[in-house]
Amino acid sequence: MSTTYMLRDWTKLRETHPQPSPAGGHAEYKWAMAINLDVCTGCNACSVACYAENNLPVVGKEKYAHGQSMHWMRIERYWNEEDVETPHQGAQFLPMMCQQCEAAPCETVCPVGATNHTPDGLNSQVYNRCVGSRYCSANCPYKVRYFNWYDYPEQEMAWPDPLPMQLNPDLTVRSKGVMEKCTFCVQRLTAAKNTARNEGRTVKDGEVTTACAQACPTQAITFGNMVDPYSQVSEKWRHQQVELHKDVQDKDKSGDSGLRGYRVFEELRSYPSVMYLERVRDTKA
Amino acid sequence: MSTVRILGLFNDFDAASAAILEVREADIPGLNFDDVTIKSPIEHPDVEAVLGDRPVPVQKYTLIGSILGGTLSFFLISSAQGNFFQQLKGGKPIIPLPPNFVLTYEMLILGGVYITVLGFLIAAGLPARVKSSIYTSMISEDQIGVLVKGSAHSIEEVKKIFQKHSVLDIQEEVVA
Amino acid sequence: MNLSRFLCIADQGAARRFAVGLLLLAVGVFGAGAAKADGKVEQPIEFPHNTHAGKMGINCLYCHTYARRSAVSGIPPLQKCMGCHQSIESVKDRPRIKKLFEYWEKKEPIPWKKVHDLPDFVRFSHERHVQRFYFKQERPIQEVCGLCHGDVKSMTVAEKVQPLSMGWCVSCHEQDHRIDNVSAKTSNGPNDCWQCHK
Amino acid sequence: MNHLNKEKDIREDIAWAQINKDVLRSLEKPRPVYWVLFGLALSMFLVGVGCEIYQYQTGMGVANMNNPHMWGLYIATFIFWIGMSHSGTLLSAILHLMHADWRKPIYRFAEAMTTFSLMTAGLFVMVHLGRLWQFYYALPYPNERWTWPNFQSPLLWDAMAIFTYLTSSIIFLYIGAIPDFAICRDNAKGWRKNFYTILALGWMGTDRQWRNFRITYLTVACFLIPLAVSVHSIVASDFAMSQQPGWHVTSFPPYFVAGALYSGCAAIITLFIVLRYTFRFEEYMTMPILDKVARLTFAIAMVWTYLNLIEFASVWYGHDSYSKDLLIQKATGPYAPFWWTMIVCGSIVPFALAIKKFRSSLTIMFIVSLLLNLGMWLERWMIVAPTYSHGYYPWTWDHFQWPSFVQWGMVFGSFGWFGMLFMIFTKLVPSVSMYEVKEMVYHRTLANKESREA
Amino acid sequence: MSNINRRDFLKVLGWSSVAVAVAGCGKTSVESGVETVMSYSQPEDFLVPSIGVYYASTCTQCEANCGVTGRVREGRILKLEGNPESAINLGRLCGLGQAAVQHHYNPDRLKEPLLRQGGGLQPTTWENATALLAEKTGDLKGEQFAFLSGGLSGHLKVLVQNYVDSLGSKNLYFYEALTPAVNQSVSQKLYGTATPRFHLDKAQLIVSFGADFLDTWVSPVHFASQYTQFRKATIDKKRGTLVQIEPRMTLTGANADRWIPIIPGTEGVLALGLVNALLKGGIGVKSLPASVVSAVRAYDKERVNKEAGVSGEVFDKLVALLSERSPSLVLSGLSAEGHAHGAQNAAAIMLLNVVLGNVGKTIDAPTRLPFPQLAAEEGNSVALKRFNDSLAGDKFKVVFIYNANPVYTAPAFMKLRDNLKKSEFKVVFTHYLDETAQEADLVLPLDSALEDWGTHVAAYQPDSIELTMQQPLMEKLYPSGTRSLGDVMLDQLKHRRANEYKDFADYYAYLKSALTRNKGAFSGVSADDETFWNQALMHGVLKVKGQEQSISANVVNLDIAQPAPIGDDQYPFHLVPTVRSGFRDGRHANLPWLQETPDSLTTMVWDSWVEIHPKTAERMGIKEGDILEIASKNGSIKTQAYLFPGVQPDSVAIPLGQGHEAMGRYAKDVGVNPFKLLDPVFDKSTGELAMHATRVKVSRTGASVRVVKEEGWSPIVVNTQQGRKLVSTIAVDKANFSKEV
Repeated sequence: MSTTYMLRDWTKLRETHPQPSPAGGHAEYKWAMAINLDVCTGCNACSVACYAENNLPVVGKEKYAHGQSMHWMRIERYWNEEDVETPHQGAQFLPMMCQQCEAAPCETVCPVGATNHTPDGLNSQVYNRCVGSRYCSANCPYKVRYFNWYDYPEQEMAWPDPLPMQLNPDLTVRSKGVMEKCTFCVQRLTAAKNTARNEGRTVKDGEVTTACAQACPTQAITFGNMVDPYSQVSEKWRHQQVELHKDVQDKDKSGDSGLRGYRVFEELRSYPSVMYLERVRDTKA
Repeated sequence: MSTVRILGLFNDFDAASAAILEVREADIPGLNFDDVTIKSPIEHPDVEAVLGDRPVPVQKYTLIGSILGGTLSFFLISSAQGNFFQQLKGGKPIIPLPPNFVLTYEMLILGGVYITVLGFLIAAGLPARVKSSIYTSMISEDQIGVLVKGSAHSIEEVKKIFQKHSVLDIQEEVVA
Repeated sequence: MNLSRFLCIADQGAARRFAVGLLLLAVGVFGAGAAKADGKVEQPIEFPHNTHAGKMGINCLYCHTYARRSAVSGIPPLQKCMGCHQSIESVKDRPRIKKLFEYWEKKEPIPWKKVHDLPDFVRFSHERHVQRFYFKQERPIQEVCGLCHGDVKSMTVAEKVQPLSMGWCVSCHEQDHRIDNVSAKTSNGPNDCWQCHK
Repeated sequence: MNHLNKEKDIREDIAWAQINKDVLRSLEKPRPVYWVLFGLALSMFLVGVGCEIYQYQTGMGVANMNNPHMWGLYIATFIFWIGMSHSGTLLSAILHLMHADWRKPIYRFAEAMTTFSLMTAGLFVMVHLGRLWQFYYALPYPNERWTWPNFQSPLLWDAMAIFTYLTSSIIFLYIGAIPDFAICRDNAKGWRKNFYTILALGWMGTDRQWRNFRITYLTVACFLIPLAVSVHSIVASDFAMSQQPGWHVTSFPPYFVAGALYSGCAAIITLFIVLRYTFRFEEYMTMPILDKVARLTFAIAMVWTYLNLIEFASVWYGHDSYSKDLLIQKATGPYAPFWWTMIVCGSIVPFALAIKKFRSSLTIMFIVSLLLNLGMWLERWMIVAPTYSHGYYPWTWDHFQWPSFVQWGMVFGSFGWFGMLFMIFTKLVPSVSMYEVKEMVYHRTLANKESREA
Repeated sequence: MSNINRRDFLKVLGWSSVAVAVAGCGKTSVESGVETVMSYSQPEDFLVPSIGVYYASTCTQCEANCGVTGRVREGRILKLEGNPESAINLGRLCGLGQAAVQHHYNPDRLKEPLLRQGGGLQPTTWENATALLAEKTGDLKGEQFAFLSGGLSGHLKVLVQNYVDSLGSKNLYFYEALTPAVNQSVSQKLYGTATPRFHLDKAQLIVSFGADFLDTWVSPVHFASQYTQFRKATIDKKRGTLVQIEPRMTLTGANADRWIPIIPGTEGVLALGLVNALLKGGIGVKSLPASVVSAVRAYDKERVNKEAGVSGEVFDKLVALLSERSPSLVLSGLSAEGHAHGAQNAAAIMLLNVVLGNVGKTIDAPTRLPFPQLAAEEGNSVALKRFNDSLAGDKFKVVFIYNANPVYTAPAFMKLRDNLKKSEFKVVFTHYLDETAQEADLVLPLDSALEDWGTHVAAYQPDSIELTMQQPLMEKLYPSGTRSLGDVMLDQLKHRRANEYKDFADYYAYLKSALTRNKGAFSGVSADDETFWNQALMHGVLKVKGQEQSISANVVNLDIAQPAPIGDDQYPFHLVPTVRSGFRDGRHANLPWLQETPDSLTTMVWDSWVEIHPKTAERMGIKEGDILEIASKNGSIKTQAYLFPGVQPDSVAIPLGQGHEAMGRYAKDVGVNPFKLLDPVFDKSTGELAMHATRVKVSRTGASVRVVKEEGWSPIVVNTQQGRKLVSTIAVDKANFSKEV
């Protein structure tokens, strides 16, 4: 019925995104995150939790050496430029996963439309639609998309019996030649949404969370729905004065506000859904 | 009274066109000048002049083709994008104009080319069967042929004219 | 019908406007491909739906009890069958029932074959559909189940009557359905890829 | 037009019958050396096929791509072959409209080159896919899934543009060859007779046919020129439309087009020399023509160099620190040797074409043309690879990734495939357009006559 | 759910009837009648296919004993989450805990008992095995029997203890390689309790001498949650500041506001230096007796600078911090206590708490557990030494080993492998054919932690004492192949003390009655036994009514004297064996997820490496990936170099846990085992093996490899952000926390 859709909803179909509203113009859900880098210790619990939840294959040393690892959630460790000699201020850890951009560079370039912006404000990756052109990853500024270079269920490393019994039936094991990435544990979100719909309501704050957020020992990761103004994540974003639909935040224009909220590569205008809170260091120490 | 077709072979365009010119001026009864045709190994706009102007409809097809290709593709693509799924992509509109114009442009050319060629085949009457009696491989080599159709006695006249212009060879064929 | 479906066009009129050249051809080919649904399936026990759902008029949800609270409708456990059949003397000697009892003795589940199989990457929730069309819209259960499973009460072993192809799902999702049997509000099924693809 | 050199593009006194004879000779039973070369090409192609089978079975990993190196030689070589195709159009279409009649003896094989290199490029799109068996998802046809490809993706524009370009240039090639097929028909025997009879569509050279033929040929030519430009602009937008440093460059489309014509002309020189040698076409593929092509190539080379410099300058003086960072990497990092080779081959070597003495030496021209193509291939690789190894995100930088034998094997194979097609072509289609050479001779005789009379 | 019998529940969940879908999205077309539908014969009505149910249990991956809940679906345990009801981890779970499912489903688990016959280990039945146990221990003299166990608590400990007693043996050894035993003995002396409670959340300043409390120390997940509070700035509390002092940067060090590298073994010197400086500043003078005050006089800034290599400026900053920020907390960790003078080090460090008056503020006493027999035995390395010495003396005929892999973890100089051969019947209770099991005469495969019953009392109790329940999260994978140690012990005890144990059908019954009998001891439980039991299983946590104690410091006769530093020209480098949170002492090295998870600081995977400071490397001409030979007096290993700024320039660090010769496909032949290098140095007061007192020399072998790491592959050796704004840092005084929630 496309033609009718086209003619009827022409104006709607011509709208750009995100729209200037806290939830970027999403009606029911806008899943987002806030990650406090001051308490993120870089312990990798989130990463392992992600392996457990999302059926990520273990690729083994040889493939890892070729940069073909499959961790959707990776912990990056950087050193201070100034004291690389002896890192007096410790290391800098950054949990990096798909930023679920509101205007994702990966989406426009996919030839088959396997990756889209969902009504819930996620960057969906439809595994079966993917033909493996890898254009999305080529265009991803964060390089958080992971390609199935091999047929991992066939690889000796990944799932020898009885390890397959651990696999989560709520999502597929991706086959060879498919692009995959962090989904904000969409299988959990869908389940929660279904329950909520049965009860004729929307998902409550804290009712559902991602595997990484749930595992994080220091609770550095906050996950929630930005449409709900009272959800933890909305409050964090609001208090940090980070606005979803802006590529330059007002607080940054007006000099040092001392607020810690920022988004990685904001200037690329991809409008990520993950806000990081700056790591703090005591200069007196 | 039977109609006859003859093909006169000439060595060069000068001879050929001279012959045609004379046939034209002679204005022989029972002979329609439009039935005079030149067969030659190469393109010859200058020579064709002597035949007077004859229609070339190809470019009409071209016009139709490109218009069809352009509009249809734009319409199809936009409505395909606006389907039930209508997924947002990269913050761009679901029906983004620049890409659609790019594709429209390509399809315009596609339509144009295809239909033009179709037009060519129709206009040039191809594919056709090669009648050996009034065709010779010499034409595809270096000789120019003049094909005339007319009543038997008018053809006689034409023959005379051809001889006058040192025709190399004349092939004849009776059509009903 | 097929034509307009596969050209994704509103009405036959528009379809005709569109039905040009290659498209028509393609429609023919793929339309045919989609419409086809495969036939009977060999089951360990030839379960007579016509008797249970048809003659007895048992509510589908009585046996497929999970359908209203889980993604999968679930095959009734042996227990369920025995619940009744232990006390139905009249049919005890039928070969099918004998088989049933054998399984029961061995306490091993019957290896039923899947009839309505979906690819592994599809997340279909019986729960949501039953909740919406049965509990909210209060339509008769056999009609609701029938939307996808066909007129089961006229079958013995269940057969696949619908293509269960993506296009077929969407053909229903994109229609407006009343949210319940009281209000006039309508909404169509989700069009979010991730709702069904996992 | 020959004020530069006294030598003539072609002898006017050459008999038309002779032209037929000379050209048709090239279609006759091939010499043993032909079969040797053909066997070579075939085996090269088979190497590629072997690699593809291995990759298809095992997964893209065997090509030793990784995160971030998502694309490798496949895309680079794809662009290379697309580029190749453009010169054919240049010669046959653009020069046709400009009435540069010296193109006539050589445009036919250039056209063929266009077609075949497009076919080769197509292969690379395919082998590049992670799930080749699902490639039809990318085709816009009504299907039982009710889904359409993403028309926003430059890759899809590519697909459509290339499809248009390929089919159009095949048609163009064919239309242009109909009169010659007629000639073949009139001279051939045995199966070839029937073969050409079908191809010739019963062409009899009547004025009606010629009239429509002329217009059609002209119209299609007009279509082809903007098409060719758009095709490579679109290939360029695969990169320019993306957001990556080193790719997101406004000047890419013209840059790519120039590069395309450049590599194409170089390839023409190569094939010109090969054909002239193998089929003894000295009469038709004359040195003056080669000279013209060479000068044309030089001009384009300079355009390409200019655009290159523009890009560097705009990056260097621009605000995009990431791109600048990348540019420095290209010149100093692990890719530096290739990058500099590209600069040398692309911008320094062509100066050989400016020197008359070199232009008149087949050997030198041959070597130069090969060097130019090497440079152009490297150019494509240097566009694709460094951006991955040194993109936005330092965490994933990988300066040491190297394509595996699978990738090299397929690049190697593609040349075999191209060679194979071209050799088949030379035996089935007259690689010099006979009727147009006749026209050339005819018109020049007229011209001379007039000039004598005047 | 409280009213169902867990064991029947497990019976009906035949996972064997569940088809596991490993099929990916390659499968696009489906046809009817191919796959079989999963169906049950007699399911419980709460059991709904495709809906996961959560069951509480206890994590046994490390001694912290966090509470977990396991997601069970279609009879399979899929994932572990933290149990919110446990005060230890408050619903959180570390990577090591997450990976427990891979112990359960590990492809290399033993599926049947093995008996040594004609040199090799041959499969045998449990019947033979148990019979053999009874036979071998039948008329055995007590002193001829020894039981070497890993850390143990709860009712299993009781059973083991009773079993050993029933043999009239005193030789029950609790061995763990990496416990803070020295610290505990010192704090026993100083505070009167071995495991005081720390309140990181209350502290304004934490100065930690190598205590890696965020990753590997005592109860990491709990400390992590406290750390969050500690870091948080609120109206009544500033953001806490963390200073970490250690020879090799631990994860805690990586998160410190100030990380101070120190020469191994000189922590005490620095500590006393600080004490001295503080006293000079008039802080805590009256808290110390004159003897101590005079004793610390000798430790001034210069000496600290000279011996500990801590610059005066850093020292002053530290003094300033300590005097300003209160309450503070000073912790002593493994790198401080792992020396011949480890006790003195620890004492000197803890003395700081006394001086700063932290005792009672950020440090207080734990609740006393009413059932000492259930209390945790954390184990120590003295046990191993004693065990090994007796073996060497050929004292033991029969040896049981459980939950320990001494052949792997014992230093080379102990020659434990050879000594073990001397005992004639060695029984190893294990899950895998590890190094020790390979030496055994009888290998008895145990249920995985997710198949077994049990109770645990964590050694470190953050809150009122918890007894945590361990229950099966799914049916046994190998019902006939594996057993619970509890059942085995019970079975043996039935032979020896029939009258005591005859009433218990099995371990489950024993546990149930043991708990229900004393249910009065737990707070907030209902009267009825069944309900109590089901509640206990449902919540997974039982709060024990224990009595609170007060804490006080007693510094008299606290030995804080620091020895003079001894150089060693032949072995110039200090060896720092670092603990990886994933592998600990190597018992988890066969978990693929943990192997694949990059080491947090080096980002290395699937291997061992030696960390060497870039400056030192430059001096010695070492590049990343060069294969180095690390040689101590007791052996040498070869491994790849990783240039690591976070290591003290005179030290090299090698992570523990790799270098297994056995233990399955994921662990075998991966990396090297630094345990083997250790010098025979023991802490003087406790006799603990001094882990950080080994001296080594480093030499290049000429070979070189490309290291396999996660961090970017660029010529830039030290990985920085390259000017991009990825991790942004703000100074605390610039930051505006007022708006934060």
